[in-house]
Amino acid sequence: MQSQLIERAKALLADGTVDRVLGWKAGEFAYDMTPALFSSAQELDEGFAYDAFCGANLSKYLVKESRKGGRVLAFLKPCDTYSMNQLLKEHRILRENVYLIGVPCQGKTDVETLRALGITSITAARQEGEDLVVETLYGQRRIPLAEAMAERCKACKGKKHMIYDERIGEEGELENPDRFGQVAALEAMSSEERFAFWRGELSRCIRCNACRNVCPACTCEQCVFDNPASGVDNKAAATSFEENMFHIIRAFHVAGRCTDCGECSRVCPQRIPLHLLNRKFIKDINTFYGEYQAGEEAEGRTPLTAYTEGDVEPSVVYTKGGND
Amino acid sequence: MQVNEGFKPTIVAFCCNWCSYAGADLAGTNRLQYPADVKIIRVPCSCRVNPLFILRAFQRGADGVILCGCHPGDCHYTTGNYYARRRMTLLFSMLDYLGIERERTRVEWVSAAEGVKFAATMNDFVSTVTALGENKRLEDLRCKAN
Amino acid sequence: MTNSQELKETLARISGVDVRKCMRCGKCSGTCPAYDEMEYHPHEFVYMVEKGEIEKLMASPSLYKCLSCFACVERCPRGVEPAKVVEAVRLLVIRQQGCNHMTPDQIPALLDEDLPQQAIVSAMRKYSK
Amino acid sequence: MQRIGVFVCWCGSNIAATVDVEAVAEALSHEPGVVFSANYQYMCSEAGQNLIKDAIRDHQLTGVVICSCSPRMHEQTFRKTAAAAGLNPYMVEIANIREQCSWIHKDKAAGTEKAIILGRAAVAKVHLNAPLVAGESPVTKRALVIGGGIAGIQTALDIADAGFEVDIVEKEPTIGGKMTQLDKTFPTLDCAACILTPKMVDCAQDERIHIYAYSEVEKVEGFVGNFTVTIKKKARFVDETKCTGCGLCTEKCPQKKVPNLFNLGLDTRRAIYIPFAQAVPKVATIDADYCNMLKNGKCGVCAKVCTAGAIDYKQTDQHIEEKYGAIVVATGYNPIKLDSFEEYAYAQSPDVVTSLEFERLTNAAGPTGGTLLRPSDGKHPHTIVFVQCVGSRDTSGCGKPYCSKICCMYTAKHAMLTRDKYPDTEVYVFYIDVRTPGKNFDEFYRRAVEEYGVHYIKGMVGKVAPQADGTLMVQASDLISNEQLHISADMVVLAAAIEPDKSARPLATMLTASMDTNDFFTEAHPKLRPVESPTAGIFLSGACQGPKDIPETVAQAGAAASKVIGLLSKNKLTGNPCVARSDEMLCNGCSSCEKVCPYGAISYEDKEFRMPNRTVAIRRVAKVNPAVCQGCGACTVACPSGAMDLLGFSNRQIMAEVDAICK
Repeated sequence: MQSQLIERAKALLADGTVDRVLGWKAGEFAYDMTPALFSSAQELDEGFAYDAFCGANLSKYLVKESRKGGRVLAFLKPCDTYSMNQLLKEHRILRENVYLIGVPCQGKTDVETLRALGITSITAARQEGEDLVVETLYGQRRIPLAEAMAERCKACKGKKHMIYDERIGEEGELENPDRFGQVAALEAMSSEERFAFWRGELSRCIRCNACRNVCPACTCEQCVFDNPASGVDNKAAATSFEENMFHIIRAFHVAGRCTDCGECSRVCPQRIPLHLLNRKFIKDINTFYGEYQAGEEAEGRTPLTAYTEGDVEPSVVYTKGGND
Repeated sequence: MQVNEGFKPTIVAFCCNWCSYAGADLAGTNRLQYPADVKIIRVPCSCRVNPLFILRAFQRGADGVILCGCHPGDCHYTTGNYYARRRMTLLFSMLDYLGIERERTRVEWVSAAEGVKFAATMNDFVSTVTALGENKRLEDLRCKAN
Repeated sequence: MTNSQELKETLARISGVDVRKCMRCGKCSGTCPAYDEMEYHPHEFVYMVEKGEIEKLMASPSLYKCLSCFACVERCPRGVEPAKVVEAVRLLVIRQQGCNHMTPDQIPALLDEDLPQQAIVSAMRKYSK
Repeated sequence: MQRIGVFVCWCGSNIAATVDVEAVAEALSHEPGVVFSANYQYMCSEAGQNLIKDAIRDHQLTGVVICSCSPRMHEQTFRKTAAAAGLNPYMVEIANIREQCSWIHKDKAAGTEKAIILGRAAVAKVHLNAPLVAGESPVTKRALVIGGGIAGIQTALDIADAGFEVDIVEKEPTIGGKMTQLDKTFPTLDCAACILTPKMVDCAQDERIHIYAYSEVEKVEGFVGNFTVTIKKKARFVDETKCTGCGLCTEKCPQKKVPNLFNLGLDTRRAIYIPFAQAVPKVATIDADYCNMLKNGKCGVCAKVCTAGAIDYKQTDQHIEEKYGAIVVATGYNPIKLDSFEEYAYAQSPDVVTSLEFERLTNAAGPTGGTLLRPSDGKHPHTIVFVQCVGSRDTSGCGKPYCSKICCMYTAKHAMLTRDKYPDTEVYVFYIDVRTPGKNFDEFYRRAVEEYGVHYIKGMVGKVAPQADGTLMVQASDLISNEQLHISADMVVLAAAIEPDKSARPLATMLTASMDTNDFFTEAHPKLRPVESPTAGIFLSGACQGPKDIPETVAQAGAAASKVIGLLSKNKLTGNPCVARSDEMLCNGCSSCEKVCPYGAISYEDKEFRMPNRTVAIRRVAKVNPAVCQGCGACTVACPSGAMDLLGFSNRQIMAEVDAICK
């Protein structure tokens, strides 16, 4: 697969369709695959990689890249195409300056998932059929892919690309995973238990801003938390309130726009399940206003910029006992 | 429900200029009593109320926040309260999900003619929040120290 | 609570009718095919229920003159449904005669093979309220 | 730092009885920035206002806080006071310590404490106030009236009379509307045509009035004072400038079997037609659905007989764009369809007619030449039953929940006129209530009963059954004698409910004017602004706002006209300065704000920004049109980056109030 991608990228560079390529390359270690730009065949040969660790969603990088002049090629996994569409809807990416290739994905793994399975000192990983073969300093390990997949890939929305200029591999199909099981479990708890749960999680937040910086919905020219004029600027959370507020506001700002790509939880160094905040909004939106999947379309209104006259009243939160 | 005798909650009420603020004025004109714990902030429309304002109020020590606007369909700006309704529904549900007592937040539609409803709503909200006691789950101790 | 009030509430529960919606246009009585047979006419049923004179209605043979054709229900401009009021008064009479509620677990004992399904369902609908 | 003055009003004892005004003034004098603090018996009095003005001058105040009654009461007063002393009026904030404090609390300590907090919040807000200047926009001195019935005609005449240009857009080939179809008008019984047609002629002859007949509004852009409207002039296949209205073509056209809609289909007309003799403009129109020439190219008779050469089979729809300062909606009403009232046998028997059809049957210009004849056999009817409230006050879903208002009076008129002309006819009126408020209205109804012997029966008709002998068996209840009646009638006349014209709903969307659930236009205030729509620059005339009879319609038409004249006589409009503003440095160009703006006030432009290292970036940023923005603030919350803010109610101002209250 990797060589196929490199060949196609080279061809598009050669015929002048694009002048640079956005893809992945290995970082310090084999498992920290990092987004990277390539502008020649040589660079592609030397560095471009596409393997089971290439989980990073490249769409957000196109916000800046598409404004730099020239045309950039980007490889998008099925779940990344939702973010792409959402960013197009918000006029954040100049469509004419990007060339999109949809690439297949069987689910990605990450080092934390493997570590939890007792696999360390990883040097490489590749997919072989239904298995993931991991090379380590202590030899080879073979695990079923379904087990090795990152948490978010276990709730994959499907292998269908929402947008692309060309696609490598077969057209995938939509899937309908149970994405809301964990949210429902939380909702079933008592208010006190939920409070204890979230305090336990959010109190670990170190405000590294990784979740915000990686989030494809967080592309503001200046974040309200960095803007002294906003009245809520807050570079580091000093109190439990500020820990809560940052995540509530961030989730609210991306509500209706979040495609549930799961990048926030993937990059969180403290392993806070941030996607459970976003999924709560998605679940509520689906329940209250009808099924909605951000990024399915590149046009139209998001649930928070739309309404119907018969919408539920906010009191639904008390009466339906929404969360318990 | 236990009633916290002597506890005086701090309650912020955001009222839209055209209906609810006028409803509050009418409650006053009719001399309808409700506790002095309620302090009203006038906004042009319920859709002006940013979730940030509500969180800010809790941060600074509010024990309850209520948003009042025109009845759906009667918005002075035609559609403002429809957006407010969605925003607040989702925000309140999220606060509840985080374990913040859901009774501390409320939305009520009060028309300019509903002075009685305004006073009744405030009386009810104050007693609900009083029973809950001080807001501790969403507080900023530094602000309370001041 | 007085007997009349109690009857009124029971009747409201059984019939599901809000008699206060009536604006006294008389279309029910204008439409009723059994009008001339009745001592109390459809509009009077509704009005007397509102006034609480339900016992008078229960004693009247008019109850059994209503054909349950539902023409009044169909044509009432306010959706008052007078025929349901009549039916509910009949049920009140039946209740007073001791033939009270029927619960689903009583049904198997009452079944026999020739009984039409529809009759069982109607009886259940009638006696379960 | 602002220099703030605080003025605490006693409002006689209204405030001072439960709020210690001196303590409030004293407490607030210690707030940061407060350089002057006073209390006075009546701040709104001339002396009170002078106190404020003097303090502004003497202490060089940059901000003013008035602790008094509701800002809804005196905000304007105090803003003017400040302006008179040279301070920007938007540097004034009111702390409402009467309606929302002294009047609702009995405990003086609690009231005083709350008043101090409210004052503190106002002081905190004023610190962040900035002088605001209202934007101005020019006014196009021309009005558009949509609908050419009596409402539209009267409005147009009144506006033109004041010297302004008016255009009337009417979807039918002639102006005149429903009133042209009526015979006599209550309660004076003068003939409708006699009082209406002179007004139609006035419209045609007034050089300031331009009539777009057989036309529709297709698109509306812009805002109060500056609307741009696209009008579709439908092809009538006759050159309006050449047609003399001689009517020869309408006699020679071989296609005779076209239902005559002016007579509600009670007779027929030709494919080329002039709706009625007094039509304005008096120009023929070809009905493309029936014209043989237009359908299959075989005929051309009208072109041959037309000496003016006005026939133009190739005519197409024209689109005209015009600018207006104000728009009046006068789209009127229609009787509802009676399909869901089978019990009245309207569809089965031609002798069951609606009241409007009855008007045509008694009108001298109608299908029977004014002699009342049964549609089925052309015989004179001897028993007529009128049924009121057919579909009115109906919450069952078949009709309309409201009272149609005009039916009681026109039914009394029909009954009276029938008895007057044909004393041998028995006339029954079945009613639920007879509602006749209005000058000489009840007297009129009583005359029908007392002088003309009309049988008014309290009760409703339950069933109308056509009989084999051609009569109609009417079964009804008589609630007073408590019996069921069976009347053998020759005709039944149904007073059908009226509803807004179907064109109103799409028009409301174009105008961003709001409607109620019945599709009547909503007025800006039900009592105090009854002829204005909440959308600035849109006015309401006639039955599009609610059921109305002719006198009321004409009164409202005049009122709408006077509002339009008031608007058009201004050279410039001063807007509300509390509008949204986008910080282009923060704007993402994401369009969230645009989607929630009810006024279309937000547009986008691609703007160049200087970036580090002497580079330039082009970004899409939002721009607010201050003349269109009404200041609701929906955009400010939709904006994820906080780029959008509302002047006068900024994020920081509201948060400052929150902080002051929660302190």
